[in-house]
Amino acid sequence: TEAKADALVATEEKQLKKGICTHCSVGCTVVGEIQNGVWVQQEPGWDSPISQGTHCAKGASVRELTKGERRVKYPLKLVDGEWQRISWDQAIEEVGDRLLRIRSELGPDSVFWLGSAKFSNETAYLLRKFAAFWGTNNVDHQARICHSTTVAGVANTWGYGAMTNSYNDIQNSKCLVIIGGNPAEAHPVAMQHMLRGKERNRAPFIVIDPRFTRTAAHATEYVRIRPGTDIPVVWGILWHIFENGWEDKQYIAQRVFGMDEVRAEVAKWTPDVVEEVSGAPAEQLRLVAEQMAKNRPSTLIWCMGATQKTVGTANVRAFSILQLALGNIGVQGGGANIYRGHCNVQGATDMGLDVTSLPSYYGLTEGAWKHWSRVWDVSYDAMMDRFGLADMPREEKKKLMELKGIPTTRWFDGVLAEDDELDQPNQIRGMVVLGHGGNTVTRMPDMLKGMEKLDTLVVIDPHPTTFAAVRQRRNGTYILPSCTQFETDGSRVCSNRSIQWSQKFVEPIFESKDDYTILYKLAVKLGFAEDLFKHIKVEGERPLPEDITREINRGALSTGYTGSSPERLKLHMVYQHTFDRITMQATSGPLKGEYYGLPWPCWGYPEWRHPGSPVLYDTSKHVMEGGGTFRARFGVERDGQTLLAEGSFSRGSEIEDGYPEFTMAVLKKLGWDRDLTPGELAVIQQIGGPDIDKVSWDTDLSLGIMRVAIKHGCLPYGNAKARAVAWNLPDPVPIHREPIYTSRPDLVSKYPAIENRRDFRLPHLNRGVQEAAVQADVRTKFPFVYTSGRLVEYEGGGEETRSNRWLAELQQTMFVELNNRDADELGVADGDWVWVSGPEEGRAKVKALVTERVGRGVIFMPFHFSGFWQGEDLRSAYPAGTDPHVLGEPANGITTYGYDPVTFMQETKVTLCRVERA
Amino acid sequence: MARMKFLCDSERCIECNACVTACKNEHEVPWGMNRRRVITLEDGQPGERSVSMACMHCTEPPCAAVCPVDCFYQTDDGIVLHSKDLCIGCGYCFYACPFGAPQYPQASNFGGRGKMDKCTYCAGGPEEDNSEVEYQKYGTNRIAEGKLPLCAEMCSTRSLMAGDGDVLAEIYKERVVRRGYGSGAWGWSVAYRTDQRDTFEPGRAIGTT
Amino acid sequence: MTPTTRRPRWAGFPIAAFVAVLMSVAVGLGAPDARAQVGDGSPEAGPVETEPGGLTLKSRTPDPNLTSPDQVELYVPHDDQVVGRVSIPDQKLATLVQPEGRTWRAFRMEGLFWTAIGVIGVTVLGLAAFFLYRGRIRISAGRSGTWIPRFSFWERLAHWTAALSFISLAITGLIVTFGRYALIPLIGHDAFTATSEVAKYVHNFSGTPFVFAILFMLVVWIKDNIPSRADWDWLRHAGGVLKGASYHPETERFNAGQKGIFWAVVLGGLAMSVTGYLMLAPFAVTGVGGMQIFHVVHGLLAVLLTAIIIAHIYIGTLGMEGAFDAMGRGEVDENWAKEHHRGWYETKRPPRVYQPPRTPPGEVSPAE
Amino acid sequence: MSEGVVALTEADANRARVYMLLAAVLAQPPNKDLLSRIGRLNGGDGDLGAAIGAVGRTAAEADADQVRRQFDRLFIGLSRGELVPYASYYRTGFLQDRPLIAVRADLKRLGLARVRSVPEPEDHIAALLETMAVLIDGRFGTRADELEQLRFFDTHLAPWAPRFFTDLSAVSGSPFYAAVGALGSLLLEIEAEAFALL
Ligand SMILES: Nc1nc2c(c(=O)[nH]1)N[C@H]1C(S)=C(S)[C@@H](COP(=O)(O)OP(=O)(O)OC[C@H]3O[C@@H](n4cnc5c(=O)[nH]c(N)nc54)[C@H](O)[C@@H]3O)O[C@H]1N2
Ligand SMILES: Nc1nc2c(c(=O)[nH]1)N[C@H]1C(S)=C(S)[C@@H](COP(=O)(O)OP(=O)(O)OC[C@H]3O[C@@H](n4cnc5c(=O)[nH]c(N)nc54)[C@H](O)[C@@H]3O)O[C@H]1N2
Ligand code: HEM
Ligand code: HEM
Ligand code: SF4
Ligand code: SF4
Ligand code: SF4
Ligand code: SF4
Ligand code: SF4
Ligand SMILES: [Mo]
Repeated sequence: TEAKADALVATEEKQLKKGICTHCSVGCTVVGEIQNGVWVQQEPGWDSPISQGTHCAKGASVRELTKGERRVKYPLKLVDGEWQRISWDQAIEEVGDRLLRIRSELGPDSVFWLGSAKFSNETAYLLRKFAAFWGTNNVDHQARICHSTTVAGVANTWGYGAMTNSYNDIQNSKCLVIIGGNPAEAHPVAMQHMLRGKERNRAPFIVIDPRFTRTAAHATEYVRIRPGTDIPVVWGILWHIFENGWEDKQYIAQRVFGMDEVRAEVAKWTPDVVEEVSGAPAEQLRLVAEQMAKNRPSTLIWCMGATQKTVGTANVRAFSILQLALGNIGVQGGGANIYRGHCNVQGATDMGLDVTSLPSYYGLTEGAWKHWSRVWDVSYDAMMDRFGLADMPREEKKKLMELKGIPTTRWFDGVLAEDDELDQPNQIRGMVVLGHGGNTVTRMPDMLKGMEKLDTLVVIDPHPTTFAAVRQRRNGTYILPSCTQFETDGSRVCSNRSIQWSQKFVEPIFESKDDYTILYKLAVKLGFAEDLFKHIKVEGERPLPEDITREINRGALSTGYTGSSPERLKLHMVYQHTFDRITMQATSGPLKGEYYGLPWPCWGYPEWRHPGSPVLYDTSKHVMEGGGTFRARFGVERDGQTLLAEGSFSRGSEIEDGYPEFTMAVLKKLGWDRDLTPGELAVIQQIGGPDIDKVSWDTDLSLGIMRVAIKHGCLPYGNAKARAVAWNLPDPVPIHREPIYTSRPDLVSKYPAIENRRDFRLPHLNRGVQEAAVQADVRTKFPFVYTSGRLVEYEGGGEETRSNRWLAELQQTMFVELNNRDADELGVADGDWVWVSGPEEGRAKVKALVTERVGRGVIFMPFHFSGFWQGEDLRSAYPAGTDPHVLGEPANGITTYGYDPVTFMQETKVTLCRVERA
Repeated sequence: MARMKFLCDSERCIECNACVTACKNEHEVPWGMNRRRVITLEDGQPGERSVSMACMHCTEPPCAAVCPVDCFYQTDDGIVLHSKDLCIGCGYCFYACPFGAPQYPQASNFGGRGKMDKCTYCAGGPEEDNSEVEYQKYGTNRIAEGKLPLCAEMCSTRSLMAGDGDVLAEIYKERVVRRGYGSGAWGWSVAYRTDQRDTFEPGRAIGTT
Repeated sequence: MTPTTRRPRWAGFPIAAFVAVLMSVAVGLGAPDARAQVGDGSPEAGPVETEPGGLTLKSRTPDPNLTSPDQVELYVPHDDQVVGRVSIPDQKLATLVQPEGRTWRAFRMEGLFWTAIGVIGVTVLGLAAFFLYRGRIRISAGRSGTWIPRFSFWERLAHWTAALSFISLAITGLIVTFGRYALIPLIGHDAFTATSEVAKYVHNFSGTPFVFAILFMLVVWIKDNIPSRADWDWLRHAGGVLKGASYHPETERFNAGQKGIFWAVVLGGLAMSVTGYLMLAPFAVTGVGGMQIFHVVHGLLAVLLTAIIIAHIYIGTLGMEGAFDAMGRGEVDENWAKEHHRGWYETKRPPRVYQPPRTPPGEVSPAE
Repeated sequence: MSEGVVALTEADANRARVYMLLAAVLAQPPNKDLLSRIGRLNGGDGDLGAAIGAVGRTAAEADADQVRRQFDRLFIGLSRGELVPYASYYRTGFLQDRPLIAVRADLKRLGLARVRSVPEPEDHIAALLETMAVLIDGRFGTRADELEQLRFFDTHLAPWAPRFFTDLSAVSGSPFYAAVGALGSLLLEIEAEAFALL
């Protein structure tokens, strides 16, 4: 081994590129060795403090993305059911004309823009901005079907919709509780830190899940529950905590609002009631409570088992409250470690690629629009004018501008709805999908009907997704080849809020283009490119991502994106090796003291060198060291009680108590307005006009208010209590509600679904559907509880991963997990074909995997498959050679109605079904 | 001289298949050939454990013992390699291997099952290090580059480890002591130990290999 | 702490297992899914209770007494086969540790090797000794010059097909078995690979003519090979071939020795074919364990048959005057026929007017 | 044509023409004009003549729109066509793999480069055939000698192109491309034999 022979072609120059895995929110570093524009080898990214060289199957396979032959390579158009190659120019012309026609006839809201959590912050931001210029809020992405309830739940509890700590920090935990998540398959590299934490601290490792998952296999305590009973379980744990006085009383007094109302609800959940409803053994929950209480800090980890529920937001709230009761939030080793989904679901959410908000969670209010209009350097009135139909009065336009859009979970209801069901001028008739699968929303049979009715469907994706393979459509469908993130550059945010800049490895393959370029071309055609790219340099047809990042840095004050810059982010990638592998803080080199990836909030201007915030709401650190407090978003008092923290503040704060968020008025009151520079004041005056008192830290584009607050050691967003009671939510204190299709109809009268209501421009009928199901005795005909989720090898709708032969080889058949005894009773053996039918028309023919992973009466299906439909193998419908290696029934062919009232999150995790031998 | 071994810490393995995929990626191993695979024992039950398994590069390798054309050789590091030029695809090494490591491109035996392929410990084959022929027959030769097997390098939880056996044993023992439990290094007694009754002693009578 | 272990699937007497495999193949092909009769499989059977619950997983809970690295068990013996679940379709690979390989390897490297050397060696030595002791068995009456037809063209064709293919099978098989020790030192690795590659092709393709030939022989010769009383007589007199024996026991077309060869060839040959073909389609019907058994059966029978056939060839050529003609020209000398196959000769010889008195069988053989 | 010292022989010019013909119809579907010109080809004597004749005949019988659809089906598809005409794919099972690195290295050495507007990587069959034509007739400068031609042929075409043309000649639903496939097979065979004599 002395003379080292390199594995690459010896004569050619080798380049090393560093990027980020495009599959999940862990954000593992991918190192590529490139020769002559070919990605020849993939090496471990040893220097990454997060992944430390490791990957899971998906990450270890990403080289295939640029090499696999099953990618879309040219713009294509469906002509009478046949795909035809067209030129980019023709594609943009035709797509543009069709969209403009819809726009002028039906209004901009009749086009639905579906973005992706798989592309960069810059693309997500650009698409959100793009939709605003198009004139609609009907723009969404996967976060809706993923963690929207988390964001709603935790943001309403303590301020930000994000994971509080980091994967690495779990190594400091003394007790790990995973509820409704299966990181061994969904976030495998996170398991590295979790298992290290478990081993280092001999920490209890508690898994609460209806399935004995690969994660549960590593547990010390596994609690099997009936799907959809998380609130009873958490209240059951809290019951023991309150009963034994294990709660952190001082913490609650100083930092939590309304815990007493929670106590009242929890008191109802005595161990026997909990066991009766959830099946969790009373004694075991006591043990869990004790382990959590006695091994502090304990961390609570959750994912889709909690969020994809008709009670998703309430679940999240309950979990947050449990952690607050134990004083685990804002401390190292504790936290609400919410494992985000896709590689950039955090970033895309931050970028407001969402029907409810502009970038950085400003919402859709007038103030928000004005703020972003300033950032974009366009007039607010002109923005407003883009909304609604041309002849609409101003107020109507303003109303639409401030009205939440139709979410992706229900876009097809927006197509199929009757006029009077819909709070927008017309139904959806056009849909542009960038980076989103078609088999991943519930109620697929209805989805297909919606698809059929669309006038125009444009798929912008590196892979032909299920959307493109729908047989119902024969015309009016376009596929524009977008490239993967390895063929472009930009930043993405992993679960722990670290922002990582990913380099371009190779040129976009064939005629594919990066999303920046595609959006630019489209904007030119649609006529608003000039405004859209006013401060973004466009090289040829490609807008520079760095300039987009800078615009984000300028405008996204509320989440503290201001302190990061493309230059800083790139430097972090270069100096990865200088960061500590647990604290993620650089211990040497030029970045010494900074946290890896500048986890937001990262305050001030880049020059301030704020290190980023490794743990949110951590009062033990100075704000300039990444410290924080709970955010003051909900006023200063309620019912005569203060909402501000009492006697708790971040280290070095000059105000040694709670305080509201900083506005000009607050600064003045404190006499700190004198600290503003004239330049800052001028900007504030310009923004505030006659009423500068109202200018707040997060609309002050001079960053003056932020600077002054921080100068005095204060968090610009205030120092409040976290809310155990969130009065603005449908259930201010989370209460248990039975799933819509429940296996316990006897409990429905006691724990009914939420009343019928309207939101997101549509009716919301949980109660109605549940009552009908109980009346029709659906439970007898559909005796199994259905749940769905992930396999480690596949991702999302699976179009990428099932086309990847290294991964596809590992899971070649769609299956349903069926308990041994149930299988015996049905006369089904392992590997037999069975029919799984749902109560709303869908059914699927799949192979039985007979296993103890699921308990009796519960079945589980992975949702990554498509290419079969209701028993029929559609492989022959694919043009030769284009079928993904592996096809199977989509699990969402069976899933049913049910939406979270706060976010319209879909219910993928609990419904009923029947299993029969096929 | 280091004695290269694999150690799969089954208390860490989560069946994420990174090791398997890394191997495919590194060597572009064709569909159906599994140089490495992950086996889950007591699937779905309380004692569940996953173990990643490939060629263990046995001490006194049984595969080598039975090969009728004697095409195996062991490097100074203890890595068990073979020559695809010599292999006749008889399949005997698969019968003899305690871990099911050898793989064949064909299922049939008419004209043989094709050249046997197995984990090379990322050390290529008898050809010149990292030459094109070597790459085509055996994949890359990371050992010659001074690197370690990619499967172990990419293992998500550092369950799979590759390197000098003594070092691995030390790391493993330290882990077990730290965490307080462990079920042994899978396959070690079968693959490496020479002084136990269940050790393979290939070709004892004939005295070759 | 103990992992999933199962009894070795093929523990027990290999041949029994082999038969079981054959049976299971047959059942697998013909019988409908046995489960069809179990339960009515009705999904309408009524609601199933969801069954949650909890578990404390002791195996993953730290043991406070474990404090020193010396206490860590590293080498944990796994004596039994360990089988789990794999997500890939190749279910053979679900076996984590396969201890049978050990037995098989011992068989392959030592058992078969020494059995072959032993059995074949003993046979050859025995024949040599016998030759020295007895010499060539002559036609005691000398050649008569009259030829009596014994085997038809077709019979001879079948025999020689069987003979040639068997010999090539045996030689090529032996190359694979012994070549590594016998040939590599002589011709080197590359040449031996080429040789064994050819040997393997030849072996794999010689099997088929061999099978057809023995099937043919089975059909045409079976009636002559049913054991009868005469065989007993022949055996009692050790075929009358011991030195000095002039008495030729009463025999039919085939004597007991030949019948033995016939059955050995037919039954053994068929067993060789079945195992051989199964080795040609590895894992088509069974896993590694089964394949090992096929291999063992194939190898042992190969040795046995080779030894038998060596003896057969000896008798057919060197050992007995006049025997070769039977297969060579298809005719035998009348005297040979009289001496060795009297009963058969009676049915074949030209009709005679006069029959000389028969010498009563004597227990004592007078010297010549 | 070539400014080279050695005059281009008629034989070489013809070789180059056949390479170019194949390259032209494999790079993109022939337009009406090209198709009709091909349709006028009648080949001449010998196997090669017959094969060219077959291409001409099938071209005459086809119409441009049809051929375009066939081309799309064969080489474009949805995510790929029925055939994937790249050296990397044929040799490694992946697009853009080691063979492409080698092609690029050689092109660089030869002073050739892909036109920016062409989206396909350089190991596309048409690119390699065209390069052969360029090496033979030197239309971009000095001609390459036969050893250079042989080297390019051996490293970039011989290992896989025959397999590709065999596949192409077996396609159904496109007599024209099947004939192109047959012609390609034959050309490569003849070339290989000729190079073997060097
Ligand atoms: N391999 C792979 N990894 C991925 C992805 C992928 O597609 N493939 N996707 C990424 C994305 S987008 C996301 S959002 C994450 C999701 O990651 P996870 O949420 O961890 O994955 P899931 O398998 O959807 O669901 C987790 C668990 O929820 C359990 N569950 C179901 N119902 C309930 C319930 O009522 N209560 C409780 N407590 N648990 C329940 C299921 O049994 C399952 O084990 O994974 C990311 N990582
Ligand atoms: N039954 C059931 N259904 C579920 C879930 C469940 O647990 N059960 N989970 C839900 C969850 S959490 C999620 S997040 C969704 C995921 O579902 P989807 O997001 O629909 O699935 P993906 O396959 O990840 O889709 C991502 C697409 O983006 C494309 N892409 C990748 N990179 C780029 C890029 O750079 N640019 C562009 N334009 N496109 C790109 C990929 O090719 C792929 O087609 O599924 C949801 N559906
Ligand atoms: C060169 C080698 C061989 C010679 C010289 C030879 C010779 C003979 C002769 C002379 C006979 C006739 C005996 C008689 O007339 O009764 C015979 C019979 C027979 N031979 Fe062979 N043989 C040879 C090889 C084989 C082989 C390899 C097989 C089988 C695989 C075989 C199977 C038989 C059988 C089944 C019979 C009939 C039964 C018997 O007579 O024993 N022979 N052989
Ligand atoms: C139909 C008949 C037969 C078939 C299909 C057959 C097939 C096989 C096969 C597939 C093998 C595995 C080795 C390899 O791949 O090269 C084998 C090995 C062998 N066969 Fe046969 N065979 C047949 C008959 C015979 C006969 C009649 C003999 C006679 C002597 C024989 C002797 C051997 C020997 C000695 C080995 C090698 C065993 C070892 O090396 O351990 N085979 N045979
Ligand atoms: S999918 Fe997630 S865990 Fe796996 S390699 Fe990619 S980022 Fe890491
Ligand atoms: S016996 Fe198996 S595991 Fe051991 S060296 Fe040989 S192939 Fe590898
Ligand atoms: S398959 Fe090849 S390597 Fe294995 S024993 Fe046979 S000849 Fe040797
Ligand atoms: S050592 Fe190399 S060849 Fe062996 S399994 Fe690991 S990656 Fe594959
Ligand atoms: S990569 Fe590591 S954890 Fe994953 S399956 Fe392989 S050995 Fe197990
Ligand atoms: Mo997600």
